[in-house]
Amino acid sequence: MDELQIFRTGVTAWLEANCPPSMRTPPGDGELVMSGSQVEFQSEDQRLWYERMRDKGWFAPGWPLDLGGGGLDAAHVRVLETEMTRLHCRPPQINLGIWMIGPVLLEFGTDEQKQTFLPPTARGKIGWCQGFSEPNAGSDLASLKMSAVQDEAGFVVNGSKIWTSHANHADYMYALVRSDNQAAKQQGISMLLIDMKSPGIEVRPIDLISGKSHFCQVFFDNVRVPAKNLVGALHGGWGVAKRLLQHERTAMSKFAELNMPGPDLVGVVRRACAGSEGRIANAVLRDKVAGLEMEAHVQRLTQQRIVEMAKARQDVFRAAATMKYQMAETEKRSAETMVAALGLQGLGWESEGFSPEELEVTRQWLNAKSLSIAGGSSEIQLNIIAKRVLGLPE
Amino acid sequence: MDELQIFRTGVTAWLEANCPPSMRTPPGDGELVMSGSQVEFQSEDQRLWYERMRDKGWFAPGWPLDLGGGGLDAAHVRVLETEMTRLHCRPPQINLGIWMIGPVLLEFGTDEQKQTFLPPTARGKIGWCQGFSEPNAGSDLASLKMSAVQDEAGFVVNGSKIWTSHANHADYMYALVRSDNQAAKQQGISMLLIDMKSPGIEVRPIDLISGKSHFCQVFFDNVRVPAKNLVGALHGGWGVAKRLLQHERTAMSKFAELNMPGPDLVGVVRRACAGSEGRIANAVLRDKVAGLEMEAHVQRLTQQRIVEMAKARQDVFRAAATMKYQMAETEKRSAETMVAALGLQGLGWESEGFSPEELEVTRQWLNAKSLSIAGGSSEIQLNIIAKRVLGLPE
Amino acid sequence: MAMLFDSEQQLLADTARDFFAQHAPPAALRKLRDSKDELGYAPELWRQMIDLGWSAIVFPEAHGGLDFGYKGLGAVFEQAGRNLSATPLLGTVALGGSAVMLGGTEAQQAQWLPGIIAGESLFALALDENPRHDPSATVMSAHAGGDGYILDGEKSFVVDGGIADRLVVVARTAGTPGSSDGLSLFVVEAGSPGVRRQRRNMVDSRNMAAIRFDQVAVPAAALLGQAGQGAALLDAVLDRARVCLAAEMLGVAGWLFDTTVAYLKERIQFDVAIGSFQALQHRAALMHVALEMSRSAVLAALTAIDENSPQLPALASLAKAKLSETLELVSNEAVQMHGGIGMTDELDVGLYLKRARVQQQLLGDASFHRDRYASLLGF
Amino acid sequence: MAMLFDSEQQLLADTARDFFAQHAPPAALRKLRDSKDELGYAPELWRQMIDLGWSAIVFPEAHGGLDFGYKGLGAVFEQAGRNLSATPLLGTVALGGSAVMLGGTEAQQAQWLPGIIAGESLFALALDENPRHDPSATVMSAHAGGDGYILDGEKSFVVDGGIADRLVVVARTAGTPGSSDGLSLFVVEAGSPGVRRQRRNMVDSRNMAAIRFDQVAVPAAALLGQAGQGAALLDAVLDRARVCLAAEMLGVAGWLFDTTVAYLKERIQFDVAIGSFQALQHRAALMHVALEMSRSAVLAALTAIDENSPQLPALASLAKAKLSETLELVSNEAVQMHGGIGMTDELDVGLYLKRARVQQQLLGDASFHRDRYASLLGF
Repeated sequence: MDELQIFRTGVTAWLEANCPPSMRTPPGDGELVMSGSQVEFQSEDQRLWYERMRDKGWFAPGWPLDLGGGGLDAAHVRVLETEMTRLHCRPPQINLGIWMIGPVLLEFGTDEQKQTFLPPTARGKIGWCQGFSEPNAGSDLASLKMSAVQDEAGFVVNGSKIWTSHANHADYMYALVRSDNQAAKQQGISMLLIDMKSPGIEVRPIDLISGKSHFCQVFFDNVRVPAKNLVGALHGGWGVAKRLLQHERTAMSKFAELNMPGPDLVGVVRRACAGSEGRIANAVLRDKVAGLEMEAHVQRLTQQRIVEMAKARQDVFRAAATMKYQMAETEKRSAETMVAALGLQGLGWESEGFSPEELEVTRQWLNAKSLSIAGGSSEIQLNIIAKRVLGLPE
Repeated sequence: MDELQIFRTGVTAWLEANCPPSMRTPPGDGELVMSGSQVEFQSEDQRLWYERMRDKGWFAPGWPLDLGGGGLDAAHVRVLETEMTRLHCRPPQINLGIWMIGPVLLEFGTDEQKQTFLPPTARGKIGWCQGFSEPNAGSDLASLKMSAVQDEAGFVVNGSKIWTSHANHADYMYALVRSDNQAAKQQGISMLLIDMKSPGIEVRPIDLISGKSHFCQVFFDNVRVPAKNLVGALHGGWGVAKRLLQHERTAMSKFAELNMPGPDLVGVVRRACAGSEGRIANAVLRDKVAGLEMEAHVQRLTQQRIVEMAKARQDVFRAAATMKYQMAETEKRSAETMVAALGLQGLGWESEGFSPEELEVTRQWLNAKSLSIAGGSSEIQLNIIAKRVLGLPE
Repeated sequence: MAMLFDSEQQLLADTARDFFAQHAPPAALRKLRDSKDELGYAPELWRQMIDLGWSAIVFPEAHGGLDFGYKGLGAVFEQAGRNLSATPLLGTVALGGSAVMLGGTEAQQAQWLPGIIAGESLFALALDENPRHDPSATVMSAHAGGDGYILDGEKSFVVDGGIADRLVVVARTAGTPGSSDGLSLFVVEAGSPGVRRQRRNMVDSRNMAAIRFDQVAVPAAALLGQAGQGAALLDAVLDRARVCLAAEMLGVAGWLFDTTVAYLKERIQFDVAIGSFQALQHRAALMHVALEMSRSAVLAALTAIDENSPQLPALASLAKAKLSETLELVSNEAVQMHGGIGMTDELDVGLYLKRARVQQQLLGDASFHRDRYASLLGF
Repeated sequence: MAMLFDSEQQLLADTARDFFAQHAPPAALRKLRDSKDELGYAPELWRQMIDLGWSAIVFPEAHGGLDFGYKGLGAVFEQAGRNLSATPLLGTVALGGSAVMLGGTEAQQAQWLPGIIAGESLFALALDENPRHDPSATVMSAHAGGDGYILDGEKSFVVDGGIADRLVVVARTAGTPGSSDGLSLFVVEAGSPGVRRQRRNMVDSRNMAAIRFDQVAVPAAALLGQAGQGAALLDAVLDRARVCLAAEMLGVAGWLFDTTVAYLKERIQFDVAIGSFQALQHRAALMHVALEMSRSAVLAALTAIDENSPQLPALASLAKAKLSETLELVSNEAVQMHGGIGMTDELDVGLYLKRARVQQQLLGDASFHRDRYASLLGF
C-alpha cells in the first residue's frame, strides 16, 4: 500500500468518525455555513462538523500549515475531496476567501498580507465577499468605474458594487477599482482589500424577481483603504482578477454538484399530466419533454467527453466553449416547460393552495433566467464561440 | 351611372366575350405566355387571348395610345385590373418591359428611347430581362462590378449577370453597369439597354436544387452598347434602379395572387396522417400544423390591416416591413412540415412510385428556400426593421 | 375598417392610455402587492373608471350601457395591460357581464347589468377546477332542489373571485366530465350560505380565489339560459373574455418591447449601445414582427365580436394563442436583454414577466387554443 | 475512454477521410446521378473498400471478420457521409450483415458472412412498408408452406434493395399490424421467383427500391432466429444501423458546417466578410453547439454497441433524433447563408441538403425517436 493509499484509509476513517450523519445529506437552500466573524449554526451537528474540520486545518487543506492550512499537496487534497464526495460529506463552510482570494494572495500577496489575512481566513474568522460587477459594468467588466484616488495614506474609494453575494455578512471585500482614469480600460484597474466595517460603506440586499436573495448592492462614499491593502501592482488589478476568475471556475464546478437537485422535469410533468403506466398523457408535452431530456442527456455526454479529452491531453476548448450556453438554455426551457405543465398551479407566489414542490418550480423558473446572464451571458458565450472557436472575423 | 361605372360594364362585357374559359383558370407552372420576338403558345386559346388583349392595347393599359398603350388613367386601369381579377382572367402575357422598364422609360427615357422601345414592347414584340444581380453582388447590389467603359460610339461592357429570368428568350436586357470605377459605390453606376443578340453575349441557364429553372447567368465579353441606350444620366443608374424596384414591388404583389396555389399544408398532412373525422392523427404534427396555419392566418390579417391603413392614409411602414420576413419563414417551415409528414414519400425526385402531388411538395420545399434569399433576404429584412422601424443604432 | 380603430375608439384608447399611466402605473400594483392589500385592487380607481363609462361600454343602451362594442373595451384592456393596472374589468365586465348580457333574460339583464354599470356590483366567472383551463372537464354539480338548484363543488382559479359579490358559476346539471353537454350557468350571491372563498396569491398579484360551494341553494331564477345547454353560452362568453385578455396581453407585450428597445439604445457596454449589436437587433426585429402579427390578431378578433362573425371562435383562439406565444418570447427576451438588472424585483420588467405567464395560462394556453383552432378548422 | 477514438480507430478515421475525399467525393455522386447510373454506386470503389477491410470491421474473426467494433465502422460512416460517397455499407454491413451476425446460427453466419466480407454478396434489410419508419406496422406475411415459408407482401423503401443479391425480409408469422409480436426475419435470395424490384429515384440519389414479394417460397433455413420472436433481433439490428446512420449524418452535418463557416469568412458583402456580422456569428455558434452535442451522442451510442450496453436503445434513439435535428438546422442554415448560390445545383450544398432529409427520415425521424426515447425512459 503506497503512502497515498494509507492517507486515503486514514481520511476515510476520520470522516466516518467525525462527520455527523446529518452532514452527509445534500444541503437544502441556505443550509451551508457561511464562515466569518459572525458565523451562525442551524444545528449542533453543523457546529461540530465545522469545528472539527477547522481544527484539522481542512477548511483550506492545500494551504501551508503555518498559514492555517492543512499543508497537503495537490494529490493529497484530491484524495480528501474525493473521499468527502464519496461519503457525501457537506463542505463544512463556504468562504470566497478560501476558494478565490486566498490562492491569489498566496501567489501575489505581500508577506504582511499573507500573515494578516490567510490564517484567520483558514480558521473561518474572516468572511469575504467579491466586489467586481457594477451597475454599468456587466458583461463588460473592464468598464468598471468605482474610483480609488490615492493619497499619502492609501486610497479613497467612491462608487458602487452590485451582485455582491453575502456582502451583508462579510468582513472583507476584495474589490476591483479604477485607480487610473486616463489609462486604457484594463490598465487602470487595481485590486483592493476593503474592510466592510469602514465608515462610508452601505450594504443594501437585493430582492430578485424570485424573492429574497443573498445578493447585495454595496455603496462606497469616501471610504478609506490603507495602501497595504493593495493586492499585486498598482493598476495591475486586471491580471490579478483574471487569475482569480480561474479559481472561480474551479470552485463553481466543485459546487455545481453540491446543490440539492431541484424539481425534475419528467417527474413534475408526469405528475401534472398523468397518463397510463406513468407516461405523460399529453402527446405534445411529452414530445417536448423528451426533446429537453435529450438535450440534457447530450450535454451530460459532452461533459463526459470533455473530461476524457482533458485526460487524453486533447484540446478541449472547441467542446468546452459550448457547455455554458447549452446548459443555461436547456435549463431555462425545462423550467418554462414545468411551469406550463403545472398551469396556474405553477404560478403561485406563497401561502395555501400551492405545494412546496409547486412553489419550488416557480422559484426555479424565475431563478433560471439568471443562468444565461450571470457568469458570462449567453450572448458572450456565442461571441466566444464565433470568434475564438470558429475564427470568424471582427 | 357615372362614366367609370359605364366603363366597368363595358370591360366586363368585353372580357366575358373575349377571354376564353380556359384562360380563366389559375395558370399552371409555365403556363403563362412570355412575350417577345419568339413568343410561343401552348394552346389556341392562349393565342386568341393574347392577340385580343394586344390589339385592345391592354398589355399596357396605362401607357399613352401613341406609344402602343391603352391610354387609360389610373382609375380606369384599376377598374380593368379589378374586373380581370374578379373574372379570374389570366394575364395575357408576362413581360418585364411592361411592368418594370417601361414605366421607367416613360419617366426617364429620351424621346428616341420611348419611340424605339415602348410601342413594340406594348405590342409584345420585345421581351425584356433584368440584369441587376451579379455573382458577387447579392444583398449588396450596389457593389456590382460589370464594367462599361465609354468610347466614342458608346460603351464596351464586360462582366456577368446572374439570376436573370428568361434571359435565354429575351430580346433586350436593362442592366446596371459600373461606368465609373473611382466614384463611391452608388455613384458610379449607369443603366444600359442591351440587345441580347449583340456579339459577345453568352447565356447559360441555371439549374436549381429543385431542377430546371427560368434563371440564367449571362456573360458579357466586350459587348458594344450604343450611347443612345443609356437610360437617365451617366453614372445616374442607381437612382433609376431604385425607381424601377418600386415598380417591381407593385408588380410582385400583383403576381403573388396569380400562381396556382401549391400543395396546401393541412390537406397534405391530413392525407398523410389521416385520423378520424378528417383530423390529423398525430397530435404533435397536428399541433405544429395548427401553429403554422395560425402564422399564415395572422399574416393574412396583417396584410388586410396594411391595406386598411393605407386607405386611411396611415403610415404603413412599421407593419409592412414585417411581411416579407414573416411570409418567407412561415412558408419555408410549412414546406418542411409537409415533407416531414410525407416521410420518404415526400422525398422522391421523379418517376414511378411518387404521386404528382408528392413530387410537387418536394419541389415546393426546395423552391421555398429561395423565399428568404431572393428579393431582399430575411437578414436584410431584419436589418431594415431594426434600423428603420426601431431606430436601433449603427 | 375591420382592422383599425375608428376615431371614437382611438379617442378612447388615448384616454385610457393617459388614465392608466397616471392613476394606475406598475407602481400602484407594486404597492398593492407589498402591502398585501386584501382587495387586490383600488376601489377609487374602479370608481373613476365607472365615471368614465368603461363599465358600460359593451352593454345595451336599454340597460344603461353605451353599446359601444368590444373593440372599444379592447382598447381599454390594452392600456390596462400596458400599465399592469389592477381592475375588476376582466371578471366583472368581460366574463360576468358578458354572461349576463348574452345568457340573461330581459329581466335578468335588468336585474344585474345596471349594478355592474354603476359600479355597485362586482362579478366573476367561477369555471376552472383544474390548473389548466378546460371547460368540458367541469365536475361541479347542480341538481334540482329547494325552489331551484343545489350547487356542490370546488373552483380552483376564479379571477376576481375574492372581490365579486356575484359569481357566475358553471356547474353540471347533466352529462359527465369531459363532455360539454349538460353544463349550466348560475348567478350565485357570493354571500350565500355554503360559499367559502380563499384568496390565492399568484406570482403576478392578480386577483384570484379558490371557491368551495357546499350544498349552496340558488333559486330557479339564478339560471342563465337553458339548463344543460350552457356550453354554447359559455363558449360565447369565454371567447369575448379571451379576446379582451389578448388585448390586455398586447399591452403587456407592447410595454415589454418598448422598454427593451429603449434599453438597447441606452445601455452602454464595450463602449457602444448594446442596441448596435446585430445579433440583438435581429432578435428585436423578430419581436417586432411577432407584435405586429399579434396586433392584427387582436383587432380582427375584437371586430369579429362586434360583427357577430361566425369566425369568432377561430379568431379568439388565434388571438389568445398568438399573444401567448408572443408574450413568452417578448417577456423572456426583455429579461435577458436587460441582463442582471432584469433579474431584480426593483425593475418593473419582472412584474410584467410574471403577469405574462399568468395571462398565458388564463382561459387556455397556446397549446389549448392551437388544438381548438385545429378542431374548429376541421383538422 | 468511452467518448474518444483510440489510436487505431483514429487511424481508421484518417484513412477513410483521405480515401473518400480522393475516390468518392460529391462529384462522384453527381456523376452517378447525372448518368442515371443503374447501380447507383461504383463497384470498383466498393472493391477498394473491401480490400481495405471495411466490410469486415464488425464481424467476428471466426468468419473472417476483424472484430474491430462498430466504433471503427462509425468512423468510416462519418467520412462516407462527409463526402456523400455512394457505398453499399448501410444495406450490406450495418443492416444485413448485423442481422446475420446477431440473429444467425453458426451455420448461417458461416454461410453468409464470408461472402459479405469478401465483397461477393450485397445485402439489404426489407422492412419499411410505409413512408414513415414503423417496424411494428409490418403487414407482410410469412406462413408455413413448402419446405419452409411462403412470403407475401410489399416493401416500399429498401435501402440498397435494388443492388442486393440477398434480402433480410421482415414478415409477420403471427400477430397483427401494430404489435411487435409475431415478426420474423428471413434471408431471401433476391433472384427468387416472385420477387419484383423497382428502383425508386430519391431526391438525394440514395439507392432505394420498392420490392414486391409474390408468394415467395423460402426454405426453413432462411429463418434468422426464432419464428415470431424477431422484434428483439430487429431492434438490435436497427439500433446498430441507426447509430451508423447517425455517424454518417454527423459527417454530412460537419461538411455543411465547415463549408458554411468557410464561406462566411470569404464572402464579401457591404465591403466586409459576411462572417463579421454578429447575427450570422451567433447563428454559426449555435450550429457549433449543436454539432458538438451531436458528436457526443454518436460516440456514446457507438461505444454502447461495442460494450453491449443496456443503454443502447436509448442512446441510439438519442443519436438519431439529435442528429436529425442538427442536420435540419445546419442544412437549412447552409443554404440560407450561401444566399442565391446556395439555391443552385452547381453548388454541392444542395446535394447535402437533400441527403440530409432522406437521412432524417430513414430508420425513424426525430419525432419517432423522441417518442421511443420517452417510452424507454418510462414517461
